[in-house]
Amino acid sequence: MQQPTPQPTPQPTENATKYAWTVPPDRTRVIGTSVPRVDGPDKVSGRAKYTYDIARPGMLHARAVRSPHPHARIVSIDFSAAKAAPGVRGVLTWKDPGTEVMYQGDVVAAVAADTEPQARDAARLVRVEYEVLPFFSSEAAAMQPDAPVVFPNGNTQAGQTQETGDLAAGFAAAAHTLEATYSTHVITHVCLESHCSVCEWNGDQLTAWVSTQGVHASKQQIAGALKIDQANVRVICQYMGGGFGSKVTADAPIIIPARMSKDLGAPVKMVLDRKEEHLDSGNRPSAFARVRAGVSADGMLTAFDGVTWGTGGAGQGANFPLPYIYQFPNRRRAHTNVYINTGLQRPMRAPGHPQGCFVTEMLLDELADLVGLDPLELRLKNLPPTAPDAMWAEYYRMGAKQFGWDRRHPTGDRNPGPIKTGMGVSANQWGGGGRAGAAHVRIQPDGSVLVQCGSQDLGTGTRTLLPVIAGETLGAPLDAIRAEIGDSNLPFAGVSGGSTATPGIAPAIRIASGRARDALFARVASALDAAPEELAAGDGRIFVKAAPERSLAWRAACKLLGQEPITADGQWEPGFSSVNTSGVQFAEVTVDTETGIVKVTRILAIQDCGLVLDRLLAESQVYGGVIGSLNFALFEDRTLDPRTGVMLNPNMEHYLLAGMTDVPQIDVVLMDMPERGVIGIGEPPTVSTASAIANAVRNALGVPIRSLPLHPHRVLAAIDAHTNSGGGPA
Amino acid sequence: MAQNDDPAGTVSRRDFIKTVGATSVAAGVLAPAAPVTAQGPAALGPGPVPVNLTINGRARTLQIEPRVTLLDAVRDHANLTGNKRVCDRGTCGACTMIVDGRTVYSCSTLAIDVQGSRIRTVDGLANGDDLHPVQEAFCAADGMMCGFCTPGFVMATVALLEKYPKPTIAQARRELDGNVCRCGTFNRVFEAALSAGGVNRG
Amino acid sequence: MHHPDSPAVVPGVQCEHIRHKAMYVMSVENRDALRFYDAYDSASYWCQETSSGFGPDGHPVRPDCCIAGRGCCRH
Amino acid sequence: MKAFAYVNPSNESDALAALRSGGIVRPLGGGQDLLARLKDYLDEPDRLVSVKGALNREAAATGDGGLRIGAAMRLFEVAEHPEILKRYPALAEAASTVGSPQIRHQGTVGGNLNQRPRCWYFRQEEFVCFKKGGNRCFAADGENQYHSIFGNDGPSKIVHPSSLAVPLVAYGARFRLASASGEREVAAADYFTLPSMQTVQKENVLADDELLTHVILPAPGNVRSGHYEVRFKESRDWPMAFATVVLAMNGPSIDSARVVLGAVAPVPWRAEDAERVLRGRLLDDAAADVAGEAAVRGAKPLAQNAYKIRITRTAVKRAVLAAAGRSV
Repeated sequence: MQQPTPQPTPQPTENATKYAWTVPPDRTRVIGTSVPRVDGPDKVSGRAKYTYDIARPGMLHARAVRSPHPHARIVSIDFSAAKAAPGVRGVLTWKDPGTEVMYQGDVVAAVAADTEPQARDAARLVRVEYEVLPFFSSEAAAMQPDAPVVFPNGNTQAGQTQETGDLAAGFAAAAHTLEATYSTHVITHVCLESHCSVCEWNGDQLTAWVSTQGVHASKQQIAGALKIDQANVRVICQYMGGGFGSKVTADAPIIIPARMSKDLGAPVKMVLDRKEEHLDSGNRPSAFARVRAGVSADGMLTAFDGVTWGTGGAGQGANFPLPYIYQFPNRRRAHTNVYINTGLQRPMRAPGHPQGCFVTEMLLDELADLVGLDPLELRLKNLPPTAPDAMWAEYYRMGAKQFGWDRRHPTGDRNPGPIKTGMGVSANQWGGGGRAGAAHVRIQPDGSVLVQCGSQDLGTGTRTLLPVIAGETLGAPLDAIRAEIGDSNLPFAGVSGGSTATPGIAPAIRIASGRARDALFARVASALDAAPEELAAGDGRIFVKAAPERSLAWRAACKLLGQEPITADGQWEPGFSSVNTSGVQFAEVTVDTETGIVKVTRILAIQDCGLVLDRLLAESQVYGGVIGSLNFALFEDRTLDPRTGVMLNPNMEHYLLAGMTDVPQIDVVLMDMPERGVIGIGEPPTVSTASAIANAVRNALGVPIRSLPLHPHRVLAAIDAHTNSGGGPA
Repeated sequence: MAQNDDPAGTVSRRDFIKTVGATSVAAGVLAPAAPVTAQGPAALGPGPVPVNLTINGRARTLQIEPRVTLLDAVRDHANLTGNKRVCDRGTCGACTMIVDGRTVYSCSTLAIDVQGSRIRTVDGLANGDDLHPVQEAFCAADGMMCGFCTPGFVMATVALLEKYPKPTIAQARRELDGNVCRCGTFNRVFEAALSAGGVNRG
Repeated sequence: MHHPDSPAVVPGVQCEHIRHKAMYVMSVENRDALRFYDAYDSASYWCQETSSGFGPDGHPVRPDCCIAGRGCCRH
Repeated sequence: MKAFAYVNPSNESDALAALRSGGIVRPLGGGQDLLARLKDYLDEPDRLVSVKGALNREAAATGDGGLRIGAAMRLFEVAEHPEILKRYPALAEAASTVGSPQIRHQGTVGGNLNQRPRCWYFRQEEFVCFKKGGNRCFAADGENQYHSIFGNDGPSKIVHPSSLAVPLVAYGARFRLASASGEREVAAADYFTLPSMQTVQKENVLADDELLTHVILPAPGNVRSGHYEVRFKESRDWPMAFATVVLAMNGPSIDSARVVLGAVAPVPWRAEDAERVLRGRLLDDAAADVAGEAAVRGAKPLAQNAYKIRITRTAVKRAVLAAAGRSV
C-alpha cells in the first residue's frame, strides 16, 4: 500500500476575499437558518419523479439472469424458451460460456420484454448450465492454508506491515497490556430505490435516467463502457432514493439497458428487485482485528500491535483505519484482504471508519478499566492536539455535561433486577472537503433567478443549497430562485460521495452568485445615485450601504435590466471550504440480562461541519448517520449459509432494520464554525454510534462484546462467559 | 463467523438450486379458464381482465392480470407513481396506501381483490398545490431525506391522525411501525406526526 | 475525504480501465490526514470495460493485479 | 410470481367448490403470507380463491358462554374486539403485536393460523428442503439461530410462525374445518402437526380442499391469562420466543394451568412440566420462576440456538407475572 502524495494546500484566491462567506450585520442571514428543503412538497406529494418512476413511450423492461451459485463456470446459455415467451423482444449475453460467475447474483444474461412481469417470467426461462466450482462462504474458510485456489492471484492478499515508533519499548513502558480480537460484520447498503436506469437512444445520442450519485461520473463511465463520445451521453437524475456510496459505479443495471435499447431501438428500463439489490449492489466489508495494546499506569497509550483482516467479497479489499484517532506512539499494523464468493464491497458511508472506530473505541474502554480511569479521562489523555479540525476534547467535556456522564456507574451495573443500564462514548473524524463544482447563475429581467449546477441530490438536500447560497448572495427572495441540478448537461460537479458534494459546489455557487450580483450592481447603481461598490443586497432589496433607505426592491432592480439578463459562472476555488470534521457521540442503553436484548435509550451527537448552510438539512444528516449506525450495531447482518454460500436474508424481513419504536431520543449539537467555510458531514455521524452503543452495553453488563451486531445470542453468551469465569452475575 | 467445514461444493446439487425455469409458466401461456363450478363464480384470468378500482375518488377500469398487485396497478396502469416499491414483500411500508380507511401494503394486495374499495394513494392527498396538513408538517419538520419512503410514511401518518387526532407517543410509534426509512428520518417524521394539525377523522 | 483511500492507482502503471470512487470524488488533499492513522486502502475497484469488479478475463479488478502482464491490461 | 386465475366466491359452499376446481388451488385471505410466497416462487398455484368475502368475519357468542370467531376476521379486529379483550386478553394481545399495522389491517385469523414457516431456508427458492419435496433440512446443520429448541427430532427444524395459535391452544380453542364433502371440528392442539417424513410438507391437518372457517373458544371460566413476547426489534419483526399462560384460579391459588410456547417448536408447544409445577401453587414470583425453569426442561437446542432456552424461560416467567397483573 502506498502513502498518498501530500500536495500543497491551494492558496486562497482574490475571489475568496471578495465573496467570502461573511454577511454584513445590517441584514438578515439566510445561510445557517433552517430553510425547509425546496423539493419537500414534491417529495411528500409523490410528484417527485425518481428514475424508478420514469416511463418512456414504447419502453421495454430488462431483467437479469443471475447465478444461483457462489462460484461456477458457465457451460451454456439457452435462450430459446425465453425468446418464445410472450412479450420478449431481445436477449443479451453478459458473461460468455466458458467464463466464471464468482458469487450468487453475478449477472450472466438479460432479457427485455414489453412489460416487467413478462421480463421476469422470461428470465426464468433462460436455461443456464453451470459447472459448479469450489467457493468460500467465510473468511476462515478462505484463510485455510490448504484451501483450494478460488482466486487466481491468491485467496488472500497480505499488505505491507506498517510500523511506527518502537513497539518493544512501548510494551515495556506499559503497566497493563490487553490482547483481544474484535470484529464487525458485513452489511449491505439497502438503498430504498434499488439500482435502476432508463436508457433511450436518439440516433447516436443516449439519454440515460440513472439513479446515481454522480450524473457526470455516470456519463463518463457509460461513454467509456459503450466506447462512444462523452458528448453523446446525457445522464439525468432529478431524484434518487438513497445511494450510501453504492451508486457511483456504472454497473450492469445501467449498461445492460443502454446496450439493449441500442440493439432493440426502444427505450429500456431496468430496476433491480430487493434480492438483487442485496446480492449485487455493494456492501460494507467485514473487519477483524487481533490486537495487543499497552497502557501506562497513568493512562497513556504506549503500544498497539494489530493483525487485521476482512473481506470485501469476491476479489475486493477490506482495509480500514486503525488505530483510530487516538495516539499510540508505538504501533504496528498488518492487514490481509481475504476474498470470498459474495457480491463485491462498495464504498459505504464513511468507508472503513466505522470498523476502525469500533475496534479502537472498544479497546480504549477496556484499557481504561485496566488502569482504573474513567474512559472519558483516558480518551482525553490520548487525543491528538486540539485544532480547529480536532476538537474532540472540547466536545467530550461539553457532551459529558449535557449527557449527564457523571451519572455513569463504573463498569457493570450493580442495581438489582434484570434490566441494566450503561453509557458509552466514541469519537469520529472525516475529511469532508471537495473541490469539484461549477455553477451558472442567470438573473432574468423579471426578477426570477436560475441557478444551475450539475450535482445531484443524494437526499442531503443539495437542491435547496442553491437558493440558500444564491439568495444570501444576491439578496433575492428565495421563491424567486429556481434551482436546476441532476443533469449532466449542467455545469460539471463531482459525485455525491466522501462528503465532498456540498464543499465542492457551494464555493462555485457563491462565486457565480457574487459575480452576478456585482454585474447587477453595475447595471442599477445609477438608478440609486451611487457607485456599484457602494451597493449591498439583502432581504429582497438592493440598497446603498451607507444609506439603506435608498433602495430598490429586488424585482424593481431587475426590471432595470431591460431585455438583457445577467449571466455569471463560478468554479470551486480555495478559501470557501475546508477539510476535516470532528465529532463525538454519547449513548445510553438498557440491556435485559434475561433476554439479551439491548435497547438504545438516548444518543447525543456533537459534530462540527464548518459553515452550516442550512441547519435543518445539516441536522437531518446527523440523525441519519446515527440511525444508520444504530442499525449496524444492533440489527442488520448479511447472513450466508455456510454450506452453499447463499444469502439467507436478501429481503427486508430477515435483514433487520430499525423502525419507529426502535429509534431513541437523539440530540444533535451542530458546531457552527463559519470561519472554516463549508465542510461535508454526510459521513462522520455514522462512524461513532455503533461503538458508543457497544461501550454502553459493556458498561451495563461489565463484560465486553467484541463482535457486532449486538444480537441477543451474543449478549447472553457474553453474560454466561462472564458468570462462568467467576465474574459473578452480571 | 461460520467456518466452512464442508469441503466446497459437497452439498448435493439435487437439494440445492432448483433448475431455474423448470416450473415456470409465463403469463398468458395458460388457456383461458372455464367456470369453476356450475353455480359458482367464473374464474378470471390468468390473462388480463377488466378490474374496476376507485383510486383517489376516481373510478377506473384497468385491463390487468389477476396477479398484478395494487401497487403495480396504481403505478404502472393508472400512472400514479407516488407510492414506491421497495421490498415488494410487505415489510417496508413504502407502498402504504389507505384502503377503506386503513393502511395496507399495496405490494401485498392484489388489485383485483380490492374492487369496490376506496383506495387512497399519496398522489391524491394534496389538492393541487395545497398540501394536506400532514404533508405540510413533513416539509416543515424535514421529515424526509431521499424521500423514497416518504409517500408511505405520509400515508401511514394520515391514517394515524385520522384514527387518533391527538395521538399519544405510544400510539404514534405503533401506528408508524410498519414503515422503514434507510436515510434515518424517524425522529423528524415523528415530530411531523405529532405536530400536524387539522386532520379530521377519515 | 482526503481519503488516504485508494492511493495505489498510478497512470502508466495500472491498466487505464481501472476505476474507483476517489477518481470521481475529487476531494481536497489534507496533508494532516496521516497524523491520525496510517494510510489504508478501503477502495472498491471496477473495470470500465466490463462495468463490473472483474476484468474481461473474469479475474478480480485491483491495482495489484491490473498491471502489465495481465492479458487484458491496457495503457 | 407465476400468472394465475382468480375466483371470488361470495359464500362458503362456492368457495369450497372452487377449491376442488382442478390444478393447484390456494385460498387467498389477507394475502400477507401467500403473495410473498408466490413472489418468491415457493408456491406456483394455477388458481387463487379469494375467501375474504366467503367466510365469516364476526365474533359471536356461543350458547355455552364461549366465542365463535370467523376465519376472515382481521387481526386488528381481533386485537380491538371488546369481548376478546375482556375474556381472552392473551389472544387480543397476540393479535395486536403481529407484524405491523398494515399487516394487521389485512391479515386474517385463518391466514395467521395457516401461514407457512418463516424459516430463511424455506423462504429462499434456492433451497429445496424437505418442505419443498427435497431430502434435507438445511437448518439442521446450518444457520439455525431462529429455529426450534423443542420438537425438533423430526425432519424439519422450523418454528411455527403463528402468533394466534399459541393463545388459542392455551385457551383450549377448537377449529371448524369445512370441505365440499362435509365439515369437522379439531382441537387447536391437534390441528398443528409435528413434522414426520409423511407430514413434513405441511404444518397442520388441513386438507387441500378444506378451509378453516371458524375458531371456537370455550367459556374461559375463572382464569387469569398472561402473554409475553420476547422481541429483539420492536417494530415489525417476529418474536424470538413467546408464551401464553392460562391459569384456572381457585382463590389465590392456581387450580390448573395451560402453558404454551411460541416460536420454539414446529407447533405451538405445550410446556406440560410448567403446567404441572404451577398446579396448586400461589400465583406469585416464585411460581413464575419455577414455571420458567420447568418450561425449558427437556429443550434440545441446535448448534446456534441454545440462547433461546434462556429467552423462553424468561417469556414463561414474565407471562406468569403478567397473569398476576405484574409487569417486568
